[in-house]
Amino acid sequence: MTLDAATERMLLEHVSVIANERVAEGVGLLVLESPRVAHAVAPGQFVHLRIERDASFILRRPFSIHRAEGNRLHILYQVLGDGTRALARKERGAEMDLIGPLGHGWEMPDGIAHTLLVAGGLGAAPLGMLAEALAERGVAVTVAQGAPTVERLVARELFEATARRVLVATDDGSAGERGFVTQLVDGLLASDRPDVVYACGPEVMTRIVADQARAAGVPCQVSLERLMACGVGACLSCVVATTSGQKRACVDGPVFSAEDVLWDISEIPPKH
Amino acid sequence: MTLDAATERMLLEHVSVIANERVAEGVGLLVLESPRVAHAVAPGQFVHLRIERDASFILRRPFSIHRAEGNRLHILYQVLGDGTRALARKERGAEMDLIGPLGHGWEMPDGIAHTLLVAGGLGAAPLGMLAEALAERGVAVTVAQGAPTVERLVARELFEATARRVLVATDDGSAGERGFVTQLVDGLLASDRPDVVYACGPEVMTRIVADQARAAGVPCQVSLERLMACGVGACLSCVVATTSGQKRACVDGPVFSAEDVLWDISEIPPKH
Amino acid sequence: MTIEGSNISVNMRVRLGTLELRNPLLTASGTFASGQEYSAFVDLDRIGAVVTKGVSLNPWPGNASPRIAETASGMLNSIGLQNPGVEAFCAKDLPWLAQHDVPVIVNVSGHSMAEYVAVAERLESEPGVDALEINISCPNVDEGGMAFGTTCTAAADVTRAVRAVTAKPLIIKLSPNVTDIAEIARSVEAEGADAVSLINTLLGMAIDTDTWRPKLARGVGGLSGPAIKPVAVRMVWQVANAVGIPVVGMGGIMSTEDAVEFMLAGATCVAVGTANFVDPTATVRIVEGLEEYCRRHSISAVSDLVGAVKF
Amino acid sequence: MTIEGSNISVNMRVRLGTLELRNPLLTASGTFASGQEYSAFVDLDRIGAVVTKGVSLNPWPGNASPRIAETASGMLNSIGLQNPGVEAFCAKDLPWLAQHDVPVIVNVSGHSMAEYVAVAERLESEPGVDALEINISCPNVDEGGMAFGTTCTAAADVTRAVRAVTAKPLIIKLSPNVTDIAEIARSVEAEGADAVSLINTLLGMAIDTDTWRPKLARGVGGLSGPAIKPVAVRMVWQVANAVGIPVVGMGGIMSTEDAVEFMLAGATCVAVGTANFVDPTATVRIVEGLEEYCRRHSISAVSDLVGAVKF
Ligand SMILES: Cc1cc2nc3c(=O)[nH]c(=O)nc-3n(C[C@H](O)[C@H](O)[C@H](O)COP(=O)(O)OP(=O)(O)OC[C@H]3O[C@@H](n4cnc5c(N)ncnc54)[C@H](O)[C@@H]3O)c2cc1C
Ligand SMILES: Cc1cc2nc3c(=O)[nH]c(=O)nc-3n(C[C@H](O)[C@H](O)[C@H](O)COP(=O)(O)OP(=O)(O)OC[C@H]3O[C@@H](n4cnc5c(N)ncnc54)[C@H](O)[C@@H]3O)c2cc1C
Ligand SMILES: Cc1cc2nc3c(=O)[nH]c(=O)nc-3n(C[C@H](O)[C@H](O)[C@H](O)COP(=O)(O)O)c2cc1C
Ligand SMILES: Cc1cc2nc3c(=O)[nH]c(=O)nc-3n(C[C@H](O)[C@H](O)[C@H](O)COP(=O)(O)O)c2cc1C
Ligand code: FES
Ligand code: FES
Repeated sequence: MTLDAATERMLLEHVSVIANERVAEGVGLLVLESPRVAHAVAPGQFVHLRIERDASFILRRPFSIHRAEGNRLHILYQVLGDGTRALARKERGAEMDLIGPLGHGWEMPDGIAHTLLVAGGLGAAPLGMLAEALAERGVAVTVAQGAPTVERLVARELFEATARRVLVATDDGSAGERGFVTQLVDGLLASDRPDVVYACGPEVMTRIVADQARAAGVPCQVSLERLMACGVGACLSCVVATTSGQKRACVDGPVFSAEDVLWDISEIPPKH
Repeated sequence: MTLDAATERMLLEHVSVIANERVAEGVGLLVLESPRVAHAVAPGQFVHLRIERDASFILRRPFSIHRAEGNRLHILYQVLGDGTRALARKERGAEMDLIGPLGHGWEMPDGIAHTLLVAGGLGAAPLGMLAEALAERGVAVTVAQGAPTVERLVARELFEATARRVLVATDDGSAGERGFVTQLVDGLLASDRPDVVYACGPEVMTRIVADQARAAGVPCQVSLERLMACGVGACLSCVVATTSGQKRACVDGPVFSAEDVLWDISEIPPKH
Repeated sequence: MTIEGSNISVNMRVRLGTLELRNPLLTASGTFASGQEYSAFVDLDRIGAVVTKGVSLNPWPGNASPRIAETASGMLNSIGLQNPGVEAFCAKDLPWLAQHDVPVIVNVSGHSMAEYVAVAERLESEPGVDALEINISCPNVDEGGMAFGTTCTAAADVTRAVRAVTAKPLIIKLSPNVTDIAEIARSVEAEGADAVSLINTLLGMAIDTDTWRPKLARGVGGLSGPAIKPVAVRMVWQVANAVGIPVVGMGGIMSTEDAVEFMLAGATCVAVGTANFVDPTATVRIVEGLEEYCRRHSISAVSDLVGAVKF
Repeated sequence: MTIEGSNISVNMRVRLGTLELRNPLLTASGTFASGQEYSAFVDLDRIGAVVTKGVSLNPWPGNASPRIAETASGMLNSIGLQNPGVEAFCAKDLPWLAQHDVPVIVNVSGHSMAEYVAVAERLESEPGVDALEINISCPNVDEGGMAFGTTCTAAADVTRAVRAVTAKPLIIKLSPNVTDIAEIARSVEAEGADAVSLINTLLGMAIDTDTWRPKLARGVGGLSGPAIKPVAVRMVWQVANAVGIPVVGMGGIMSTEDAVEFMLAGATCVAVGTANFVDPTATVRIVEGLEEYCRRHSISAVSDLVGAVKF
C-alpha cells in the first residue's frame, strides 16, 4: 500500500477550514471540508484532529462530529488550552489532517418512539447529529440542556429545529430554570416516558443521569471523555472500567451503555 | 521598573509585519513596524527576533538590519530551518517581539574616502545600511557581491543606488564573473585603493577577504555569525576567539576588526 | 531492492544478532499494540519488525486513569503494562500477526524474575515469535519493571535467567533512568544478550496547577516524544561505543532525519513510538524516507550509516 | 508586601536556611551572568536573588564552538564553565552587584576537590556574597564537574570539604544524570548542606544529518528548557520528600504556572534559566505572576504552596 492508501481507506484525511467562528462564550464552531469522513460518520463518532505541526504540543485532539452535511463536518469546540486556542486562531483555508470517523457511536434501536437527550455544556456537541438522525426516523426527541449561563448555551437552533421540546437549566437562571440540568431529568422521565436516554456532559452529570434513568427503568447511553493519545485503540490511555472489563473509549466507546460503566470520578480529565 | 519599562528602554519591542515577500530564490524581505529600533539602530547592528510563541523551537533568531526607514526595519532573510520557515509564513499584521538594536556595528572612521564592501550571499544584509550611511557621508562605495546564481543575488537595487561600482560573481556565471567573489577583491584593492574593506558572508569567504586586505595593507572589518541564545552577552554561546581573548559576537561583535580575529573554521554555524 | 524512479538501489537490510530484517524500522513497544489497529494505516509488510505491547504471565489491569499527560514536545504515560497475559496473547495476537508478512518481536514484562522466565518459556515454542525484547525498564509498575534495569547485577541476573530458557534472539530493553547506561549494557552483553534497545521512557511528573493534583493518577510516569531525543541519542552513542552487540535506538523519532541521527550515533535499528500517535503512517513514512535519504547521499546500504558520526 | 489593585496582601518571603529572600524567584546559574546584561530588562530589586555564572579558581576558557544547539522545546549547551576566575569575579562582578539591592548567590565550579575549597575560601571574606551554590553537576567539563555529583561519596566529600571553610548558607546543586537523586540529596544534607538545588542539565547529544557531525563541538552537552520540566518536577518531588532542607527547583520554567508546579512539588525557591533567553523579562514576569496566582487562589503566603501537591 502506498501512503496515500491510508487516506484512501478514509481513515486519515487532509481537511481545510471552511469557517471558524465564535458561537457562544468561549465556544467556536469549526466547519471543515472533509468529504470522506462527512459521508462515513455516524452519530456519536469523533475525529482525532492534528491542529498544528511544529507546535510544542504534539498530540492530536479528539472532537465529536456535531453535524455532517454534504462534504462538511461541523465541530463545536470549547477553548480550553493550547490545542483549542490554536484551533480558535485557524482561518478559512487553513489545512489540517484528521483521523476518523472513530469510535462506537449512539445506538438507535428499532422501534423506539420517544427519546430524551441530556446535554451538559459541550455535551451538546455529539448529541446534535443524534437529534437530527432520530428526528429523520420520526422518533420523538426531547432535549434537556444545561449550561453555566445563557451566553454559554450552544446548538439551540439545531435542538429547536429537531426536538419536540427543549428544556433548559442554567446555573445562574439566565435561561430556563436556575440550577443543574439533572433537576429537569426526573420530571421528563415521568412525563415523557422515553424509551432511551442519551446523555453527554461532565462525568459528574452523566453519572447522575444514568442513576436517574436506572431508577426509572429506562435504558441509558452515555458518551464519555478520556485523555486519548492514539485514538485508534493501540495505546490504552483511554480506558473505561466496565462490567465486562476495561474498555477503550476510542474504539469500544466513546458511547457506552450506562449499565455497563463502573463509574470512577477520578478518571475525569483535568478541569480548566 | 514595571515590565513595560523594559520596552521603554527600547530593548524589547513588540513589532508588526508590514510586508513579507520573496525577493530572491529562498530569500524573503521582511518589513517590520518597529519605531524604537528603527530610530536607534546603527549599521551592522542586529535584532533578536521571537518568531513564534508556543512552537517547538524556543530560541530567538538573530537578524541584521538591512535598512531602516522611518519607523520601519527591513530584514533580508534566507529560509533555512524551522525559524525562517515560520518567518516566511508571516503575513501583514502578524505580531512578534524583538530585542534590539544589539551588538557593535561597522566602524566608519572620519576622513575615509574610498570603501570596498564585499558581500557573500546573505552577507549583503548587514552591508545595506552601511552602503547607505557611507554614501550619505559622501564616501565612495564599491561593492563586490557573490552568490551561487543570479536568482539568489539580493539587494541589487540598493547597491546600484548607493555604490559607485557594483561587481558581481556567481558560481555558475549566470551574473557577472563566473566563480567566487573573492576573485574580484584583489583587483579592486589594487584599482580602487580603498581606505577600508567591509566584509560579510560565509566565514570561509570572510577569512579570505581578510587575508587579501591584510596583504594589501588595508584595514578590514568583518561581521561574523555565531549561534546565539541570549543575544545580550549573558550566556557565552557566541564566543569569537580574538587576539584580546574570547569575545561575545552578540555584544563585542558581530563586527570585528579582521586583524583581531583568530580564525577557526570549526566555529561556523551548521550548514544547510 | 530497487527503488522506483531511481537507478541506485539501496540495501535496507540489517541484522539484529541472528535476526535479519528487511529494514531497520521497528515499532516501539506499547505504542503499536500488536499492529492490528495501525494496519488500517500502514502495510505491516513495509516495516522491519513489529515489537508488541508488553506481555506478562497473567492478565494485568494497569494503572488508574488519567494515564497520560501532554508535556512540552512530549507526553507522560503510566499505562502500567495493562495486557491480557501471555496465553491470551498467544491465542489472539500471534495468529493475527501470522497472517502478515512481518517479523514479530515480543516485548516481555515481568513483576518478578520468575515471571520474565515463565513468559519467555511459554513463548519459546511459538514459531510466530521471531525474537524477545525483555523490558527491564518500565517506570510504571511498582515491583519489578525498572528495578531490574537500574543495577548491573539485577540486569545481568534477568538476562542470564531468560537466556537460559530461550534460543530466540534476545534483546534487553534498557532504562535511561540510570547514572551509567553503558555499564548496564556491558553487563547484559556479558550474559548473552543479542542486542540492547534504548531508551525506555524517562521518569517524569506533571502537576495540575488548578487542581494541585498530579496529572497522572499514579503520580509519576514515563516521558516520551521529541523532548527526550537528545538524551536518547547521547545514550545510544555511549552504549554503541561500549558494546559489540547491535543497538536498537529510540526516543522521540518523528522524522527521517531523526532516524538517521540515531543510526549515525550507532543504532542498527530504530523504533518509532509516540510518533505513531501523531502520525499513524509514521513508520512507513520513515522507511520510505530512509531509502530516499540513502539515495540522495548515494549510500548503497543503510547499514553504512550505523555509527558513522564524525568527530 | 501589599499589592496594588488588591486588598489581599501576599507574603512572598521565603527562607533558604538562614538566608531570607523577598521572593522565591532566583536566576539559574549561567543563564543570567552576574545580572548586568539583564538589568537592562528587569530591575534586580524585584528578584529573590541573583545566582551568578559558575566561578572557578583560575580563568577558564570553556569549550570550542558551536556551544549550543536547539532541540525540541529545549536546547543543548556546552559552554564549559568559561569564566575569568574568582579574582576577576571579586574585582568586577561583586562591586557591580553591590550597587544593587539583591542578594547574591555565587555558583562555584571546580575541576577538583581542592578547587571547590579554594574558591569557597576566597569568597568567604566577601560581604557581598550571601550564599554559595556548589555545582557538582556540570556535564560540560572533563575532570570534575558532574563526576562529583553522581556518587553519594563524592557528593558528600565535596560538601564536607566546603562546609569546613564556609559559614555562608551552602547550597549543593545536584545532577539529574543519576539513578537515585534522593539518595545523593540525603548524603549532602548529612554533611551540612543548607539546601539543594536541582536540576542541572540532562546530558544530551544532537547530530547534524547533513554534515554527520555532532551539533556541539564537544559532542555532548546539557539539555535545558521546557523539554526537561517533567523530569525536573519529578526529581524535585522525590528530593523534597527525602530531605528536610529546602529545595531550589528548576528545569524548563517558562511561566508562572511552571513555577507554581515546582513549588507544589516541594520547591521552596524556583530558578529561571533558559527562559531568560526567550523572554529577557521572564524573571520579573514570573515574580509578578506568582503574586497574582496567590491572590487569585487567596493564598496569603507563597510558601503555602511548597509541597502542597495532593494525592
Ligand atoms: C471522544 C471525545 C470527543 C470530544 N468531543 C469534543 C467536542 O465535540 N467539543 C469539545 O469542545 N471538546 C470535545 N472533547 C474534549 C476535547 O478533546 C478537549 O477539550 C481538548 O482535547 C482540549 O485540548 P486543549 O489543548 O485545548 O486542552 P489542554 O488541556 O491543553 O490539553 C492537554 C491534553 O489533555 C487532553 N484533554 C484535555 N481536556 C480533555 C477532555 N475533556 N477530554 C479529552 N482530552 C482532553 C488534550 O487532548 C491534550 O492531550 C472530546 C473529547 C473526547 C475524548
Ligand atoms: C548577528 C547575526 C546576524 C544575522 N543576520 C542575518 C540576516 O540578516 N539574514 C539571514 O538570513 N540570516 C542572518 N543570520 C543568520 C540567521 O540567524 C540564521 O539563518 C537563522 O537563525 C536560522 O534559523 P532557522 O530556524 O531557520 O534555522 P535552524 O538551523 O533551524 O536554526 C537552529 C538554531 O541554529 C541557529 N542558527 C542556524 N544557522 C545560523 C547562523 N547562520 N547564524 C546564527 N545562528 C544560526 C538558529 O538561530 C537556531 O538557534 C544572522 C546571524 C547572526 C548571528
Ligand atoms: C503509551 C506508551 C506505552 C508504552 N509501553 C511500553 C511497554 O509496554 N514496554 C516497553 O518496553 N516500552 C513501552 N513504552 C516505551 C516505548 O517503547 C519507547 O521506549 C519510548 O516511548 C521512547 O520512544 P518514543 O519517544 O518514540 O515514544 C511505552 C511508551 C508509550 C508512550
Ligand atoms: C547556557 C547555560 C549555561 C549554564 N551554566 C551553568 C553554570 O555555570 N553552573 C550551573 O550550576 N548551571 C549552569 N547551567 C544550568 C542551569 O543553571 C539550569 O540548572 C538548567 O539550565 C535547567 O534550568 P532551565 O531549564 O530553566 O534552563 C547552565 C545552563 C545553560 C542553558
Ligand atoms: S486513545 Fe489509544 S487506546 Fe484509546
Ligand atoms: S548570545 Fe549569549 S552571550 Fe552572545
